[in-house]
Amino acid sequence: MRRRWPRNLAPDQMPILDVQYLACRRGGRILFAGLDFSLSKGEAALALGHNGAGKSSLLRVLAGLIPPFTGRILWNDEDTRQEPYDFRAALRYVGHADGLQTNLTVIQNLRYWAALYSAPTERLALTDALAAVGLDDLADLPARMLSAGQRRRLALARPIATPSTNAHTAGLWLLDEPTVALDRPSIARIESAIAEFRERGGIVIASTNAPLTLPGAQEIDVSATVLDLEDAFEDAYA
Amino acid sequence: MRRRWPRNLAPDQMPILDVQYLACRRGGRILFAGLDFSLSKGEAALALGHNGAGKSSLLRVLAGLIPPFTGRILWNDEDTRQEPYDFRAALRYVGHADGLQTNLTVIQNLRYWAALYSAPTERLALTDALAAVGLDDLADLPARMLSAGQRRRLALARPIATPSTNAHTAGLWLLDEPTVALDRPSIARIESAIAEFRERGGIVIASTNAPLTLPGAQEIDVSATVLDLEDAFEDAYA
Amino acid sequence: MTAFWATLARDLLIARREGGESLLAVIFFVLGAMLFPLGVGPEGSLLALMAAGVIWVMALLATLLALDRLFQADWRDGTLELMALAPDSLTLVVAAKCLAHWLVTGLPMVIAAPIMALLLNLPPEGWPALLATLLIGSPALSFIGAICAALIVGARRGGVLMTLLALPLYIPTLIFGAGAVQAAIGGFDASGHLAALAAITLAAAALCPWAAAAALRQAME
Amino acid sequence: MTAFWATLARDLLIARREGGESLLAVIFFVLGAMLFPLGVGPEGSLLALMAAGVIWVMALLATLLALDRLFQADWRDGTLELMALAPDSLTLVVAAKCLAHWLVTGLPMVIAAPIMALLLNLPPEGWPALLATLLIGSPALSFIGAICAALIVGARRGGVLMTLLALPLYIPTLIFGAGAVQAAIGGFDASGHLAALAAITLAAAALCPWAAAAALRQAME
Amino acid sequence: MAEATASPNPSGGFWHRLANPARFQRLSAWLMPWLVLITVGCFGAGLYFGLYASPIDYQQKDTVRIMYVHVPAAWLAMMSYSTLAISGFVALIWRHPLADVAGAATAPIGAVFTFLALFTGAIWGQPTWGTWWVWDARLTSVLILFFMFLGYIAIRNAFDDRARAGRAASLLAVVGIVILPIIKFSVDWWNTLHQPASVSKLSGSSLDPAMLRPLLIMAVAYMALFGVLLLLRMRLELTRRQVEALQMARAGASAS
Ligand code: HEM
Ligand SMILES: Nc1ncnc2c1ncn2[C@@H]1O[C@H](COP(=O)(O)OP(=O)(O)OP(=O)(O)O)[C@@H](O)[C@H]1O
Ligand SMILES: Nc1ncnc2c1ncn2[C@@H]1O[C@H](COP(=O)(O)OP(=O)(O)OP(=O)(O)O)[C@@H](O)[C@H]1O
Ligand SMILES: [Mg+2]
Ligand SMILES: [Mg+2]
Repeated sequence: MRRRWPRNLAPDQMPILDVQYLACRRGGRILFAGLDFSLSKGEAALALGHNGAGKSSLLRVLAGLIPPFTGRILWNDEDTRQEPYDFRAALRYVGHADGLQTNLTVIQNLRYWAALYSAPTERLALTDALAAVGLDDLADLPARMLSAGQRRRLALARPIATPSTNAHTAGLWLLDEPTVALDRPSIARIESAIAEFRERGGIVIASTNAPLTLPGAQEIDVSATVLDLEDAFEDAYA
Repeated sequence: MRRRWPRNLAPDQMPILDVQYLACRRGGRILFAGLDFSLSKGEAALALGHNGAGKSSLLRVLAGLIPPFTGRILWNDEDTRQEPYDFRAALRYVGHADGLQTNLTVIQNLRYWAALYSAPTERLALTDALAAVGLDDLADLPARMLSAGQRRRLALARPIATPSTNAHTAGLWLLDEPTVALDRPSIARIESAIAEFRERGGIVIASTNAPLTLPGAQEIDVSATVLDLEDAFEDAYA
Repeated sequence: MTAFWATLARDLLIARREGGESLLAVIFFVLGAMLFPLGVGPEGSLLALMAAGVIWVMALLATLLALDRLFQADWRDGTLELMALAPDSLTLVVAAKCLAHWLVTGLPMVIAAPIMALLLNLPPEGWPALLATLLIGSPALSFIGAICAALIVGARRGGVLMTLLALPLYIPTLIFGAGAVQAAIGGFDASGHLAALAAITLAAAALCPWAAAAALRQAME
Repeated sequence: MTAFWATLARDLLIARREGGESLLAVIFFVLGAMLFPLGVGPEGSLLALMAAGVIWVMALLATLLALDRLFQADWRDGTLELMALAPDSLTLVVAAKCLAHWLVTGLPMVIAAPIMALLLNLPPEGWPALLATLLIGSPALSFIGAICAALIVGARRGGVLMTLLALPLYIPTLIFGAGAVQAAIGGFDASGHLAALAAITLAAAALCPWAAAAALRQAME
Repeated sequence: MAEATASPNPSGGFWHRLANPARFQRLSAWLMPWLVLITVGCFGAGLYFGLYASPIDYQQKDTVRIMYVHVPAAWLAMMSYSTLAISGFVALIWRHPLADVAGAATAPIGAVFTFLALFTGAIWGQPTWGTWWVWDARLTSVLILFFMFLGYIAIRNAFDDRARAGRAASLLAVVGIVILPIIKFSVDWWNTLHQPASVSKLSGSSLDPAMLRPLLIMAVAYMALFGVLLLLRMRLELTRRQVEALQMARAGASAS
């Protein structure tokens, strides 16, 4: 059931991210198998599924934090496990954990991330990103004092503040439950930030149970794909 | 602006929980002030407000974890700070933190809570509570292996498993963002559990940004109440 | 009272689940003591002179090492709030945690003491005194430490405060403990020291849980 | 390379923000050593014999104490994932963290060493050797420890593993370090020991960050 | 670190073919009886020559006979650790499932042999040196080796994710290899109470042949024993993993 892509498409139709026959195994269990989809410039996908289906795991596999059990992930036709560097330059991952250092101020946290992903670290650039999630007036508060939703918003400021350093793509955002604990206005802000990113040709994959609207996003139902499990097994032990 | 309750009401109209002129101060800021509401048997309230408004803080004040800046909280006409014991016997608080010991199994966690709140600890009783949140078949999994939503559901099984030990009331649930990271079916389960609790005369106060429907719940807009701040101040320093 | 037994059972269960983690103290105790001959040099005579002191100091440090985890974990994951809001008094819960801590760290040290005595060739006259002092004195270390552990909950500079606060409080125990062993080796009567140790332990067991509980309530505001 | 400097700056900033926490090691170092006169008894002669060994052993234990926090915190709050997914190689980040760790724990110990030498009346001939060995040897402790800290990330029994894994790897450093001081006191030439120490440190600095980074990638799977 | 994808595809080569668990089970089943035979035989002969038919040392008297238990135990202790390190290396680089199993199986055996070396050594030390224990470089380094085996076992049990535990443990074993030269040459680098190599010297052995023969026989016996135990434990481990895999698959079908 491998799908190959006809290489005679118009360049902006060509899939940037091509996921082939992906399976993930955790704690000795196959969570999903035979997952097969691809996204090209400006497209988005929503990972859906009940609690424990494997949405977070899917995003971790895509990010390269967990090796896939079977299958592969192509970025610009390169396997992301063989050549991770181009991919990482374009990849921005926001997991369940916000990754805040609670003893640093909001802007100090953001500044470190920016430096880590070799993005501009001037206060101006950073406050722009904070403004995009509505935290600009808390910039100098210790992260310890942030409320649940405020922490989440700071985490979401990271991809906004660190544009892809990979010349020929706007990059890929992997967002795990981005809108958890966010209030309506914040959700709206995030949605517009995502839209703006897709405008520039960025690709977004988000997992969510909370309300989040990504116009024209294809839906990946994680729980559905466990069906052809034997398939994955024999593939692994062939 | 103090409201006093006419004492000639029918007993089940009488307010069980009576919050008077409550104010909370954190990190040197007044979050809300002059908060004034009361709930009687089977009633519910929703704490609303933008991120950082002070919903979680309100619930912590009500639970008695943070002393109020001004005002007082009456439970059956007793100030909960003077006589906390009756109140605690009836109080069940579920905060942002799930309070799981990740090295214990799901049911071991629940059993400890049950023992701590002197509720029945037989496996049967516990699995009933787990079934109510749809975790019964994960009972013997280490909590470490739970997904975000599964953890949240386990935390919510706690009030269900530990009924009020206070003879004459069904108790009070304080739920901070109960539905965070939950999928639709789980949300439905929680809502029905709450409804059933209110049937028995329980009182529920929940804070939420996510979708949660409590029929006939009065809404407490935390962010709105900061207005009469001077009022609170002069009250405090009178 | 249920809260007491429930908490004791829980902490012991966790210790079993975490396997070695609970034995951290005793392994640190043994390995640490093993370092001295390497550092100081192998002459048996010199070792014999240091043995009692080294063993007791390592017991102190080992207890300290395990202590700062006593409430921190429960605080971070929110369990502490549940304990504080439970109908039974927090003091009972704290006492249970102290007892559990001693059972999984203090007791193994007492049991491991003979090995150390052998490795550091402590004179035979010292052996009974060593075991007695450790058995009587080590609970005090857990109880006194609990106060400090409670004080540092949520504090940003946990570990350092822990050390700063606890070590001074430990010094009397150390002096009487090591002193008793030295006395026994020197052929004197150590019963005085032992009595003092017992007094310290009893006082600690009576007062510390209450103080620690108070400190924890503060920590959660 | 930006990742290196950024991480170094960040960890130092955190250390400053956390104030004492970062000085935990050195305070443990001094206070711990102060216990020995109390435990062993105040005879200056005996202390002088033990001094070098005690100081070096306490340096080991103190380093160990702070180490298990090296990656655990970043792992729990998810920062480690961000580091691993950054374009620059994780090895650089790890090296930066090791360096920062040494700057906030190792270096203060070197500076505090004279105090300890005074307290434990180390013979004057030993002083230069003591400072030299600590300065040359302590970085090795941070680097070697980093491997163990990386190995135990996410483990159920963090602390115990840390001690059990690291101490054996520390022993050569200890032997050469304390040995050099003893030699200097005895009036022998300590340059051989110092050379060995330097070799250990260089090898550790070259290999450990790479190994630790590998271990961390494993940890996140 | 080579980030091979998780799906193992045996691509020819002896080791690869051996790495296939089923084939290994067959091979080991065939090998087992022979190894057992060698073990029993050599132990019989070795103990006979060692305890009866060999001269007593002119100064140590009969206590010298401890040598026939002590020395091979010490050798095996070191050999076990090299096995551990090698299997760890293979497990890390080529991700052979079998190498991981080998490591897991070796550690406890190594710990036992090390303990034996320590124990017999201590017993020997009492009459010859007049003390059970001295902090001499050789003795200390072996004690450290013992702790390293413990550390390996501990880290293997420290994670619920078997694969993760295996990788961490393998890495540890590889890093710890430095201990071996220290043990081996401790007697030459530092002046120790313990005597330097007299059997395993490059320039021929300096030991009375009448003592050398039984010693070598015992060495063979120990190695055969090591082989037997290793194969047994590996087969056990493999079977257990297969069972667990089946259980997990079933759990996966039911859970969530
Ligand atoms: C706990 C105490 C001891 C330990 C840990 C120990 C350890 C070892 C080790 C690791 C070896 C192998 C050396 C090599 O292969 O190069 C060895 C060999 C040997 N040991 Fe011991 N030993 C101990 C006590 C003793 C004692 C008390 C004696 C007798 C006085 C002794 C006599 C020997 C001899 C004769 C060899 C063979 C050396 C050779 O020819 O290679 N050992 N021991
Ligand atoms: N560290 C782990 N080890 C073993 N199994 C795990 C681990 N983490 C998660 N799992 C299992 O993997 C499954 C999927 O977890 P995951 O977090 O991907 O679910 P999810 O779709 O994100 O759920 P949620 O919507 O609650 O976040 C869960 O059933 C869980 O039991
Ligand atoms: N530990 C603290 N110390 C000082 N100030 C704090 C602390 N925790 C929270 N705050 C402040 O209190 C305010 C309210 O926090 P709280 O968590 O109650 O908000 P919330 O309404 O729950 O927001 P959310 O919807 O994001 O959970 C926040 O603005 C925050 O800055
Ligand atoms: Mg998830
Ligand atoms: Mg909140």
